[in-house]
Amino acid sequence: MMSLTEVKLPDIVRKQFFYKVKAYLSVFSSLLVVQVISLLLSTNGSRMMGTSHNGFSIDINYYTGDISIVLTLIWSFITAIIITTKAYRNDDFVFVSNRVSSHLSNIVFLFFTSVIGGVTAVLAGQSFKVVMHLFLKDGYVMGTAIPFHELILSLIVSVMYVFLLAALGYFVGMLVQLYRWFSVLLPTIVIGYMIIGARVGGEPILIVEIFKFYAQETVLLLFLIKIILTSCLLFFISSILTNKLEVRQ
Amino acid sequence: MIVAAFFPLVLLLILIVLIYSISKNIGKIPILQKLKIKWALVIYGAILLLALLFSYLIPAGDSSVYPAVSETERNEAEKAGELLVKAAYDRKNIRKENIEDVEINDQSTIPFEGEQLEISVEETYGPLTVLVERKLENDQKIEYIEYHTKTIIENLDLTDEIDPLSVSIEGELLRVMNGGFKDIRIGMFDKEFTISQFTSDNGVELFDDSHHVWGEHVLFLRIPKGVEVIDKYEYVHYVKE
Amino acid sequence: MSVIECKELSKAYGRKKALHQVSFTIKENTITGLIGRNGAGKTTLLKIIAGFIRETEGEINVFSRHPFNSLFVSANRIYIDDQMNFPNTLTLKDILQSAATFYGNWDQILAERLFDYFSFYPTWRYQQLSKGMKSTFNMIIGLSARCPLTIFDEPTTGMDASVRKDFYRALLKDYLDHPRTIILSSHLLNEIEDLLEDVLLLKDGEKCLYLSIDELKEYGVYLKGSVNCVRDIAGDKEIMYEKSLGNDHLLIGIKNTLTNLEIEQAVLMGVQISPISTDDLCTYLTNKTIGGIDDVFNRS
Amino acid sequence: MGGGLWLIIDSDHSKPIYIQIAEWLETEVLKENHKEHEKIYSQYQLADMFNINPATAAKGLSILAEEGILYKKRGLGMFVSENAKEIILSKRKNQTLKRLVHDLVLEAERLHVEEDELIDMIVKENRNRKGRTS
Repeated sequence: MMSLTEVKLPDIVRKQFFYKVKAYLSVFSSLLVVQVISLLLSTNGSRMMGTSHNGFSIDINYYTGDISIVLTLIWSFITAIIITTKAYRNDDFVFVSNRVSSHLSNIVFLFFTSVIGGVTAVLAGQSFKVVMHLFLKDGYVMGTAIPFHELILSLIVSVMYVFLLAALGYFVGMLVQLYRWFSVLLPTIVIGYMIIGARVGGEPILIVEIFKFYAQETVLLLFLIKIILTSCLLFFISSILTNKLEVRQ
Repeated sequence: MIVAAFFPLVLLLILIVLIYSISKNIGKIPILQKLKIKWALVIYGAILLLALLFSYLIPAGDSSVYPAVSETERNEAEKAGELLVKAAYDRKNIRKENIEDVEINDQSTIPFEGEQLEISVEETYGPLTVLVERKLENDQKIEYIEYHTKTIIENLDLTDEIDPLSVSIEGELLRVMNGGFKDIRIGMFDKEFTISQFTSDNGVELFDDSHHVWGEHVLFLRIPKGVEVIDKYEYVHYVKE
Repeated sequence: MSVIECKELSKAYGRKKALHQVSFTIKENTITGLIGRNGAGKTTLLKIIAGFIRETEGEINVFSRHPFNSLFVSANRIYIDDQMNFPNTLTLKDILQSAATFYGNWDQILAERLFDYFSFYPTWRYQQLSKGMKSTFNMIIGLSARCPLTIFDEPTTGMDASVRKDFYRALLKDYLDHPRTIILSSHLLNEIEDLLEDVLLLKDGEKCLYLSIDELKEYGVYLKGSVNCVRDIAGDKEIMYEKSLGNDHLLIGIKNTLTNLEIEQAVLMGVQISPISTDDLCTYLTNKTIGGIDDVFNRS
Repeated sequence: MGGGLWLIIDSDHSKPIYIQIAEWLETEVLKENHKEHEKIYSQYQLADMFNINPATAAKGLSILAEEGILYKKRGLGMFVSENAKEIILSKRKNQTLKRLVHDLVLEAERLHVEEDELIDMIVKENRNRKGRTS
């Protein structure tokens, strides 16, 4: 009998991860396109503030890299969803795989894309400022260079946010794979909630709370712990839920 | 009003759909397949790094138009504003008080022979306190001094941009009006929310203009003895003797 | 040592029973043909063996393990079908290289030689290949992986006759050099029968028969001759196929349980006896009516 | 011996392949291509030559082994036995010949040909052949 090869999970996960990096390069080309779009979008200021006070009005255009980070967040969310679709999952099972290795390699891959996404988002923001610096006429302030330690901070934080969105996308994607009609239900719930929230006058409380929970956490360590815990939880649940899912039908 | 609330939501949805369609069929665009994606990404990475290096090379540009102000100066300006308003509220004689960081924006005297003076404050777009001091004798002259504190937006000192008030007398009417209406546009670089979350005290604020200091204005009038002041809308406070 | 053991395996999609109480064991290093009509449950069975889908009832063991979600089984088997797909960013060479990393017994030399033999270009992308070329490329992966259990689910779709012949030859040659367990599901039984050792025939999700190829070749015989002679010889034996030829002539297919005496009688009566070919046999066994398609037309 | 030599099998499947292979091997032995105690083709070589499944080839070999034409040396394969040729000849004589006679008789009965008439035909046929050859 031909020798049966003994196989260890980490090896397969590693191989699958490298396969995915090579196979899903199109994910990165869409990242590139998204970030270029974000640069165009942020030319008219990523935050505007207009105010008038005894005798004159001021319009302030804040040029920041926020938009490129936000669009990268959306890109990460969508990439995670796309990875869970049937075509990609079946690709996983062409060669050697089982659900655990498929999930793990997906998670490692998503972290990989999050690192690339987060870093390029921040750098794109910086390069956007450099470009604006050359064109800005109406009185700019504060040079483009942010202190080195803040740059590192920005890189870490943006990677973490991108990873969080990837985890959320993966969770949503898996739910949709489990129950087809979720793909209709989930958006309606979210949008409906927002609309009702908006009409009630106050912001949609739950979403604001969630936003506050992460975005208003000023202690970096706590922030990292929160993100990592949430992502692990989301990934863990989605892996458990889909462990019995059939493939290559 | 509700429509405005939808705008960010609708924009978000459009963006999501846009990015979804890009991600979905980026693979199908033939030219992108030919073009070695690997090379495109490497070039993109190189550009980003170059830009980063370049951003450290450009001189830390401060405003070419407005003087930059440090955090402490801004706090002092804010404190000065509070003191000025308090002094006016307490009807102190500001001329003698010389509160720190309170400057005179404009000062002049207008001849006036009448017995009655009506004061009207028009179009000032903002809080203005009028303080009147009775002169001991009637030298037929009305003196006015406009005190104000610094206006600092972000960390730009825009005080000089604020035109002084226009004070004029027609017959027995003293009219106080704003200077010309001015519109200022400023372009500013700011730190991403990923930084401001940890550098500001309460994380990411969606709409915060906490770090603006608006200058306070007090108009100090010295009216000759015997002139009766008509103040229909009670603009005026009198200096306590 | 048996590679695959299957006891009362059933698979139901809602009410529809794709597989029903199928039991068999496939021995090590054999080439087994899986034959059946469309919808007979071939692919479902293969996917359960491969571990992609779960069985509803019954028991299935591959390498004495439960295949579903088992990494060990997945590492030691390869499943080739026409649904295989590779992203467009990978060239054919990339795909082969990636496959090489996954399979312990991968033979890169064989892969490259087959690759050149079938005149593929390394820079081609999988999605631009024709149906036949895709099947050929899949086959190359299937052979080069040299997995102890290699499953081909209708591997020859789209291949022209010469490529099919090459494929069967390549499969046999590689099997001779490196014996392994191969399951070949196909509709072209007459082309592959020489290749097979055993045949598993499925009919509407049930096991119709599981015999060696030689037994299958001797399984049924045709009786051709005048109607009453043929009827007389056939007696009460179960008739698998019946076709009348002209006014007095009849052709029937029966199970080959004739004794020597009956054979002699038949010859005396001028009844011709000839073996039923394997693929005709499989068609008759899986026919709804003994007349086959003719019954649709003769409204007698 | 090996390579891609595809010997044409009687493909109308009237005779099972393993029997055809057995017969082919017998003729090989008769033609002295394989002398006594020489190793004969392995099942894999036969499978390669005839483009068939090795199990079928093995069945052919095992038939010859049962009839004593070949003998198995554990782990080394099949060898031509001492009196292989005699066994083949006698087998061919009484088995194949007998089967032909059996068919002949049956055919005669079907055509209502009497026994002595049949014998005359055989004698005449034999004399003609001898006449031609002597």
